[in-house]
Amino acid sequence: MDAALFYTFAAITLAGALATVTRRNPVHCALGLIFSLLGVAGLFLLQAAELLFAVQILLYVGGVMVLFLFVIMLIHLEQAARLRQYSRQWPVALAALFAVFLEIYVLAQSGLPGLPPSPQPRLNAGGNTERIADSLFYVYALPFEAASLLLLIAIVGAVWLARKKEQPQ
Amino acid sequence: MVNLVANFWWIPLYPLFGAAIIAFIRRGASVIAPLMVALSFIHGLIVYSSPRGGTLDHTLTQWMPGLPFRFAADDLSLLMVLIVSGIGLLIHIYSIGYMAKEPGFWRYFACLNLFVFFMLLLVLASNLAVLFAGWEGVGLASYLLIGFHHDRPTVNRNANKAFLYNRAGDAGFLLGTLILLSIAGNVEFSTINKLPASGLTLAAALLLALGATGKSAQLPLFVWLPDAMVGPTPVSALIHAATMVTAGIYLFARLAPFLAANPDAGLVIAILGAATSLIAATIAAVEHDIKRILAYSTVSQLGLMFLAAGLGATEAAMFHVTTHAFFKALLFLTAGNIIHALHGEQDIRYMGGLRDKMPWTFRLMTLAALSLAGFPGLAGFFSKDAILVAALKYPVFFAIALSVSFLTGAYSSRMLWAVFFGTYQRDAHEAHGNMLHTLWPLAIGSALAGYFGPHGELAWGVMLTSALVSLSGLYFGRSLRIPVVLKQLFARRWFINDAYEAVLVHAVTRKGARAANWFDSNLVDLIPHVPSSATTTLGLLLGWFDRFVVDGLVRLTAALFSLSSYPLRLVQSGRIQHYALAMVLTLALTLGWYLLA
Amino acid sequence: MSLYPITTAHYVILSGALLLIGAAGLLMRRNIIVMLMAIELILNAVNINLVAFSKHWQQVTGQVFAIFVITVAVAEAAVGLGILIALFRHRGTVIADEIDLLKW
Amino acid sequence: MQFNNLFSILPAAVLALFGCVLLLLRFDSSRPYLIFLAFAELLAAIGLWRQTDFLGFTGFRGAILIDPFGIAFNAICLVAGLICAVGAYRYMEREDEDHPEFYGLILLAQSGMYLMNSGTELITVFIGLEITAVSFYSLTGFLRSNPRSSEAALKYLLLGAFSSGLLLYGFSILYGLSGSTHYLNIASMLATRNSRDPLILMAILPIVLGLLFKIAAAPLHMWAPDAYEGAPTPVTAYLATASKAAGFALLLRLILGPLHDLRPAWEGLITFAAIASLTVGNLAAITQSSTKRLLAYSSIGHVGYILLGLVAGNKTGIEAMLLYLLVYTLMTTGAFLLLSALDREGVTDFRGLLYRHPGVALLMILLLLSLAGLPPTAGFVAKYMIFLSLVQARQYWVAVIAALYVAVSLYYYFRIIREMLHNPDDSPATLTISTGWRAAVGLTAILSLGLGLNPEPVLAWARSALR
Repeated sequence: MDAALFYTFAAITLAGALATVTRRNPVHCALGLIFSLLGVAGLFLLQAAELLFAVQILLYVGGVMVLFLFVIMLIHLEQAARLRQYSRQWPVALAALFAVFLEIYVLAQSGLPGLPPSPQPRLNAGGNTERIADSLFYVYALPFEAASLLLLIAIVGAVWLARKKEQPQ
Repeated sequence: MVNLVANFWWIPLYPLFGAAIIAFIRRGASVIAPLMVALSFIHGLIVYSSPRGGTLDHTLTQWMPGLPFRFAADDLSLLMVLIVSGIGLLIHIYSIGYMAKEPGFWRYFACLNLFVFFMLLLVLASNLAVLFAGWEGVGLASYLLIGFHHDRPTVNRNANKAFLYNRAGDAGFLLGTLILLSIAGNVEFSTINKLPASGLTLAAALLLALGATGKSAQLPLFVWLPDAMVGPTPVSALIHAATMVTAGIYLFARLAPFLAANPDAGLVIAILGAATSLIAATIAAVEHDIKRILAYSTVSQLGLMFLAAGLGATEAAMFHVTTHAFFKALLFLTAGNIIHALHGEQDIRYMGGLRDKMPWTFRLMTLAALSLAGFPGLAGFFSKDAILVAALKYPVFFAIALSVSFLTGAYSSRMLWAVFFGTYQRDAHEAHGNMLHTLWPLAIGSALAGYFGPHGELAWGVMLTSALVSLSGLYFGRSLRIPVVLKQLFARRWFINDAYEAVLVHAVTRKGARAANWFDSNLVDLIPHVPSSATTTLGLLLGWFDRFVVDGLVRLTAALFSLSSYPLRLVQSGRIQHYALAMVLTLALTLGWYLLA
Repeated sequence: MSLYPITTAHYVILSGALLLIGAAGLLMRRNIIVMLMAIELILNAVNINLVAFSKHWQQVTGQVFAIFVITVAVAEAAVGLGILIALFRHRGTVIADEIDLLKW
Repeated sequence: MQFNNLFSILPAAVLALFGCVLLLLRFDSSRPYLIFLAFAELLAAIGLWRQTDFLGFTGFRGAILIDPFGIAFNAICLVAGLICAVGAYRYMEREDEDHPEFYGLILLAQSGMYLMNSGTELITVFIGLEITAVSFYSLTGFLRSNPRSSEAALKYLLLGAFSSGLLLYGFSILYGLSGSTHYLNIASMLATRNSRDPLILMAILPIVLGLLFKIAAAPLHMWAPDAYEGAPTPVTAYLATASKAAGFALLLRLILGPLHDLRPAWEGLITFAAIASLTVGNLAAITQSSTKRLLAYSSIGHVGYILLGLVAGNKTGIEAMLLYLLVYTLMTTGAFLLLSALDREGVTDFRGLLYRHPGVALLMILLLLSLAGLPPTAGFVAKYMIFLSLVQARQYWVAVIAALYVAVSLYYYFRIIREMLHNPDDSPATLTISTGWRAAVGLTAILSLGLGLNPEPVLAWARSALR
């Protein structure tokens, strides 16, 4: 059962990713990305990361994708869609990525010594969300606060950059 | 009353203040600049003549680990102080007249003062690091002064060339210093001179020698000096004859015990010096540009000093540094008078007959040239003699030194004949004022400095040989002028300027002419021509080698650097995805490298 | 490696595949919006890894890390789209290789 | 415990707080912002200084470590931020973009750098890195009406996000290998692994590459010349120094900490990057016609020198890196700020500067001499220490190559000096100079000389930072 679900979600993820990378129309690309993100969300659920599953769907699929679609609507992309979609370097790029892939494959072949053995299962003892909350507010309180700062900066930056410069009266 | 002797480290500071003040107020340079150098000279004289009792030293600050910013003064460095500030003073005064009409008068003097500061810093250093600070500084000042007339076309290129050559040497110097530092923990001269010899010290000595070849214009880095002659003539006299170029020899003298402990390095230095000396002398014998003749002559004399220093005779080398400073500065300054009088003409073929027009210049230059050639009794004779004595142990070196001595006489007299005798071609007038008065001290030095040198037991045999060789050089030098051929060369002067191959062709032509005349000439007449024509040809060949091979290599290197700049820039295409691809390629290549390694 | 049972290694391989697809999108697509999406794919690949390791170690640190990665992805996307709008206003294009005022 | 936690991030908290407040303020002139910013930096500096009494303390369960190393790097970033902001305001007024956001983002970026410098936990340093990076994306594109500025920001963002992705991928594998994000735990878990382990390679290579990107080392330098050229010049100064220093801090903390025993896995890459940076930086700078781009390439060359300290790998080498970073920060902020006063950026626009503005020209000459590494400037001291460490580590060939590139670098620095000595042409570039600018550039130039004449204080500082 787990395996079937894994392969299903993995297929959705990869297919969505491929669609993102290959579709001509940016809206289709965005839809492909949504599929891919949903697939990843499914994988999270499969690994008992319930909170992350929710975050992925709400934040990513809900928030980021809307942002993307919004910009796509803002910028008229009809001309862009009619242009050549791939940069001229695509054969080199593919070759390079394929080389990376091969190298990783060879690395794996040379004997993946693997990870240290897994400890006793106690992942979600006391509930996933509670444990994450514990960890987030106790161990990772500093990055948590810092992340809010990061979002503030992102907002300030995005607003500043996207806004038109006021013309002096 | 301040203790001037204990505060000997003030000596370099006067010209530094001078440079700063001139750069700041931009007027009064003709008073401030010489005054400041005069203060250095007086201070140096006071310290030199006072009883000191060993080496003075003064630590300004602890600079870096193992590197205090320390000054030291002993007889050797004070002698250099006197040479630098004394000759520097004369040349400052001379420059007031020479540069009077130049725009950027104050800039010239600021740079000149700056140079004197760095040179004094160099000679008063107590360790290699402080010496290096001065070493780099004189290179910088020299660069600025060579490029003084930056609006002339070749000037920038030549200034850059001088700079690059010096830097190539400096890289060696720096590495040598670092090796010594890593061995000894500091680079005080006193420490280095006590280091036991090892493979690393040998390497360090060779690297330092490389640095010295850059600064002192020796093989393989000697070709910048003739090109540096595009700078104002007083600059050539001060920097490229009397002071900066002797920094390499000064370094060897400082490190004499260290070199003695690493005799292989000394031998390399001697070989380089001997080879340079011979090559440069032969080139000087065929040059036509008066400043370039003097430049090659300087290279040749520096080669002799290298030879002596390499063989351990640092006293002889320093003696020659001293006498050379006098007569070469005098030669350059008199040449400057001539160039000034002829409105910038530097080609000796366009001079001639100036004896009557410029009588004092004629007398002074003759004195200097005779001293250079080693005319018995003049300063150059004694110092060259000391070098010959030092070279006596090695027959090859002795023979080379003798040949150089002969050639020196030959090109000196050739130059004198070409400039002062023969037909009078141009209107000229004698120099006056500062440009003449400042020459007197130099003339006295050129004549008499030899009697104050370090005299060991007199080697009469060597002295006699040397005198004979010099005199014969002087005598035969006149016959280096071959009127028929020279007229041909006049006709096609532009040809030489453009490509030296043409000159080679002329050399062949000249040989042809010589062959035709062979039977007409009687044997007695011919004999002196054999060595001279052989030398001429050799000189031309070496000149060709210099211009096309050595110079070509340098240009090639420079061009390669510039050229390699373009592909590196072209990779920077401005396209985001090319950049991202470069990142991925790096990842792929590093992964692959680790897989294969 | 067998297809079954599913181990951490499977997730790592899936993550690698997603990473490479994302990188391919970044390197090949000329449309900057799609390039930004490709970056989202790369960050998601990282998240797959993190959650799989979290499962492997039976502790939630990896999931916490993943939350931070999502935050970062959001921040980068927001600023990236802001810059894109500014650029589009000047140049009227979102094609990556037409944006090369700065080069050499 | 609670006291410890807050205290351990006090400077960052101050900077972030003041940064946020700055965003809310509106004044008619930019001076109040500047005073505000300077006040924040001063408080942060006091906080840093107070921390010296609490060395070895950790905060937030090991996320932050108070040690001399972090304090030293924070000091560098602080100096860079203050100098750049103080020297910037007239430039921003000239570009008509003197808004509080600019100064706010400078402070916020610096709070991110604090986390990079002092963080000893993967998530913390990563968030710090992103805070810094996102602030810099915005700052780079700050001149909204200038297409070059926007383009620079876009390039920086896309490539920066990609490099962050690589870095994160490495982090995720590192986490997978050790099950923890704390350096100490990672170190103990990695202790049993050898450097040829595939997973180790898959973790270390992306991490090192991602960080090499942040410090703009070749061959991942390609964003740098473009971003440096397009960004507002004071931002370039800040980006080229503080951001780089923080990147080095992060790299060094990882490499000298958890990854130290895996030296074979990163040594080759670092050596390669160092030599490549020297080559690219110095050679490509030769033929540049824009001073800003020339300085950008030269800063890549300087990264090469700094990395050589890591190649040497001994104590002197690390000290030399720290010293070099400080000196480099002074020289580079000075040079870029000086450039920001000119309204044009070509090398030939410096022509005749010595005659028109002798003071400014002398400052520039000092800075360039120091950048070129001529004695007795601070640049020489820094290069000297690097060479010394290489010779001590018996890396003679690397030392030879590096020494040769010193000669090459002089060539292009002196081009600028020579231009300044030329007589002015018909249309000289005009200067806009403020008091703050004078103070900032003057300070950097004087320190570049003063630290060269008397480097003992900084040497002692570098030594003490690595106790």
